[in-house]
Amino acid sequence: MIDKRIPHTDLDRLLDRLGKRGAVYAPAKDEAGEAVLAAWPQSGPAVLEYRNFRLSPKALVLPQNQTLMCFKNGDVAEPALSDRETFLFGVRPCDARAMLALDKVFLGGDQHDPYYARRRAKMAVIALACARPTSSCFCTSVGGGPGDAAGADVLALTLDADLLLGAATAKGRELLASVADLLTDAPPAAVKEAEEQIQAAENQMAPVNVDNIALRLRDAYDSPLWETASQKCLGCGTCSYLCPTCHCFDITDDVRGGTVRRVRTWDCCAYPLFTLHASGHNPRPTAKERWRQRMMHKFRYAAENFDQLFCVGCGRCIRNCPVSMDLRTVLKEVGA
Amino acid sequence: MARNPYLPYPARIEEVAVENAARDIKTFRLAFADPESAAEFRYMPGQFAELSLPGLGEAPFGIASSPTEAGYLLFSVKRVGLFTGELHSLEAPAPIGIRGPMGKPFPWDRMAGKDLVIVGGGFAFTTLRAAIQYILDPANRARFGSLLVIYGARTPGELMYRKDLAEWQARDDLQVHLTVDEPDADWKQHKGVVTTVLEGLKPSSQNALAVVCGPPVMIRFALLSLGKLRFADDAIILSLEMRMKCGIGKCGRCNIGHKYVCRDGPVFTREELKALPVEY
Amino acid sequence: MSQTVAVQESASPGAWEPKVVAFLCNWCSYAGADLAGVSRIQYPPNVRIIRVPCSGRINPAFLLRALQNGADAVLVSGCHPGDCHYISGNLVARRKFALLRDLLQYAGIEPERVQFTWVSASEGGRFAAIVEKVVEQVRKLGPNRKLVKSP
Amino acid sequence: MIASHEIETRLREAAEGFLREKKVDIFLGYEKASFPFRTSPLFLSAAEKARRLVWNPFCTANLAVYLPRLFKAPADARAAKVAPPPPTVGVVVKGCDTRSVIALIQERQVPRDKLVLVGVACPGMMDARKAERALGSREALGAGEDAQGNLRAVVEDGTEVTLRREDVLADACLECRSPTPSIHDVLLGSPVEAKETDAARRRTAEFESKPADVRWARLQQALAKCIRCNACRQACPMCYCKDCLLDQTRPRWVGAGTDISDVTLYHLVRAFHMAGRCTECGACARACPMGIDARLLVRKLNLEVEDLFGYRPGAAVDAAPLLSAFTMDDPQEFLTEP
Repeated sequence: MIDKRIPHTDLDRLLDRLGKRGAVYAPAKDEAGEAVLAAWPQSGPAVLEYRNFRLSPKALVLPQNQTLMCFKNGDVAEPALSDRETFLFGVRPCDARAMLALDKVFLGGDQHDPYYARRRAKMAVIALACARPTSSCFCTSVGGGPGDAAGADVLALTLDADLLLGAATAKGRELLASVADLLTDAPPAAVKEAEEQIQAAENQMAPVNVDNIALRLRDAYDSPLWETASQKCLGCGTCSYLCPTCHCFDITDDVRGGTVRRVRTWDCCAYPLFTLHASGHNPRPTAKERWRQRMMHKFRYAAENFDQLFCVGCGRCIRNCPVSMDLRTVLKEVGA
Repeated sequence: MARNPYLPYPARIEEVAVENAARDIKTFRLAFADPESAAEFRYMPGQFAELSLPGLGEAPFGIASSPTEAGYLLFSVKRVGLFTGELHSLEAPAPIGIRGPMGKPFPWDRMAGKDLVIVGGGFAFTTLRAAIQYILDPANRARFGSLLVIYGARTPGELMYRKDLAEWQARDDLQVHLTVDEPDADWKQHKGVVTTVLEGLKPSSQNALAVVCGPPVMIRFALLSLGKLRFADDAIILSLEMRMKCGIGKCGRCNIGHKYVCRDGPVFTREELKALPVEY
Repeated sequence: MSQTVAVQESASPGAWEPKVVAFLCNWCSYAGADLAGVSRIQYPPNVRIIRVPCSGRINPAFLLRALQNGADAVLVSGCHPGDCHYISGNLVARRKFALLRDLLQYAGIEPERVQFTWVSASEGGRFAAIVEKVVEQVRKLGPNRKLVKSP
Repeated sequence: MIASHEIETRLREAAEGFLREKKVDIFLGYEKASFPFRTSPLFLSAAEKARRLVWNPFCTANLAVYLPRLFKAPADARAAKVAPPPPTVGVVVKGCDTRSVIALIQERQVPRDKLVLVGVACPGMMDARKAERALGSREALGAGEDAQGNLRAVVEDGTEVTLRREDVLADACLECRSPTPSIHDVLLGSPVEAKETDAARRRTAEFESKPADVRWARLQQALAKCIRCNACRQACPMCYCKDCLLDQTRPRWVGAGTDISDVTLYHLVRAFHMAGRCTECGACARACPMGIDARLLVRKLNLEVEDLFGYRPGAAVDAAPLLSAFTMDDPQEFLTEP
């Protein structure tokens, strides 16, 4: 519920205040002029005009390299898990929503993932609503929206020279209370205008039909579609590594001098080695099976296991595929 | 606080035995380094564990011992890659890590009171050995009906657990049929594939369950034979292999459809598998 | 096996000594190093020798891995042109080495850290002189900090 | 200069003819993508679908990358028995793509007699990323080119923006010295003059003029962005190895993660494996989702290859690949002497 207001000019003070409590990440421009989520404070004020970051913020909960344990002289040492709070400001609603998907994997089931759990528990997300979705955005089709607060603790949106804020969780209420002196009540007219702005953004987005997608995919398991759809796939990991919900990982041992680190690194279902048995057998031997797996995992298996699609419609995979593959085409064609 | 599921229990190798004539399968008897770890590691036959060697990583293996064999764990490992190659070079009392137990065991509740047919081939006999030892334990034997074991290998030298097999064949509370594709001069038992023996013995499917582990070809033909013998799909129990890393359903590579072999398997009934894509 | 293999881990603790990993071909350069040893020719004990079948066997990844694992320099030596036990292994390798050296230099790795030479089985003295030169150059450069994987 | 749409028409006719007359089993070209500055590779096997083919200044992909897998040898004798005969493949090639095809023929990865090369004299392709960056926060909804070859884009609010050709041409095209396919079965468009440009040399010299430590620092800064997605490798037609050294685990030459040392090793090894083989198409750099100039190191190697050995990758079908040949008087001034 959006009910608070802070002028843009005071945003830095808010971020500085959070910086006293822990690590803060906020939007900045990199040397190429592209928006990135970077550690605060930065050389200038936080950037508020951007579409989305090229990299999703998942690395902050699931780092691309994470030491699980160290072996030295016969002893095992677990790395100390940080107690430091982390505040993410400016994450887009799609990426905030993706955290909920990751939660299902790493916090659900019989076994919690302690490394993920700690980072997640210490994290507060201030999502920034989108006023200008891109042509590859389709969050509204997969359950989200440009003003969706799912996965966020606070939802913010920019309106003229102000930032409007509202808490979405207890953690978010606590966060806003801690900076209450910087905030004023948002006038109802501004809130209304904000809601209209979100509505306008929603209307801009071209819908993608994911009705019954799990069922449609189940029936299309043996469809020739997979062969043709995957033909041009190069087998790189761009789509997975940029995806905010892709979470598959590898565990390898890294030997440096007398120390062995057992390291978790991102992995990707497009790689042939992902499922290769030591015997040489590979249950997913070609791009066809691997690409099908990617689609099935996101739109069918995740729905079956977690009752949630593992796609938030951020469009990164579409925008960054070196051969311009577009999963929306497959979603449209499957079972059509 | 819950134990970190990525952290192996410390253990050491107590004994290494060569299992086959080709000398590429060894059985490792492992003991936990401390009683607390041993007490925490509670498992049932059919489950597996990740063995861990610092610097080489981890690899999953079915547990070849039964919990009734107290004080140690057995793992039979074929030398195929980097990890297993290094493991094969180790001797007692080398330290090793054990992470687990993982996955679902054989459906022991359902197996109670049933006649059991166990069909195994080659190297994939490890968890079947665990199951047989478990059933034969004096405290358990009365809970199960008849026990028929059919175990085949390419040559007599490739049959694993020779001592156990001899002991079982000397008992009268189970039937053990051994068969090889290529007998040597001393071989006096069956010749041919396990399915021939199975179809020859014609075990009844009434109130019976079949447990099948082996190479893919054997499984395919064993399923055909069991079908002929009218074993229903939910009366046939299989165990799958898959490349694994985390072992706890997170890392995302061992799935068949929406099931993770590490967490929802490795034991599946044929009925369960029929509902899944054939991607294994 | 030549005496050079027995390298002392630096004299006084904390004092840095160059570590040079030398990849020597089995037929010429390794024998040359051996001859240096049996002839009791003095040369710096900073070199660790890895014997390879032929300089043509050298994969650039060997050298990069050595640097990554903390070698201060790598030295590759094969038979003189025309002397290769496999006729032309060293000649094929020569092109690779020329390019690899240029690549690493371009990337900003000092050229003294990646060196190539030919040493025949009879050139014990030449081997010792080359090791002396390489170690001297690396000593001047100081420890390798590029590409080394931090612990 | 012949306009793109004329070439497009002739390309469709050619592809349709080849497919209808069964002169090719598969035709590789480009189709429309979801974004105006891009195209997507198209695998055609039906003549009636030839109208999906497009030709415009965004046909950047090097389609030679798909050839080795189409002609991949069966894994073993058993597979060979049941393997279908190799297909005949028609493929659209620009100057750089042709060099890749030649290099693949040199390395016996693809058979010339199974290829129908539809060459297009290439005026240079636009780099989608450069164009997107030039538009800043505005997104293009449509694109085309004007008579001078400048890029015209329609952005969200309906206004038209002109981007100067020189500003959006792909880096590899700015450095290209042989834009017209040197071998082909059909040539579309009038041959484009081979420009003896020294753009690559100037870029390399600029980097080289810096002290070693600065070069290293700049390399590390560029590679710090790398996410190890392998896109640079996968997009490269010359990276066809069945087991890439960078993936090997016995032993593992390069660590799996994004430790800067491992990332550097990855890029050094990848660059070195391109020595004498890189045909300068720029696919690696364009594929990089992080905007790393993946050609930084390879560009230098190619100049060395030319200066030391007088060799240009992908120039001649019958030339021996550079690193599988030698001469007695190859340069060896770099050797250490006592």
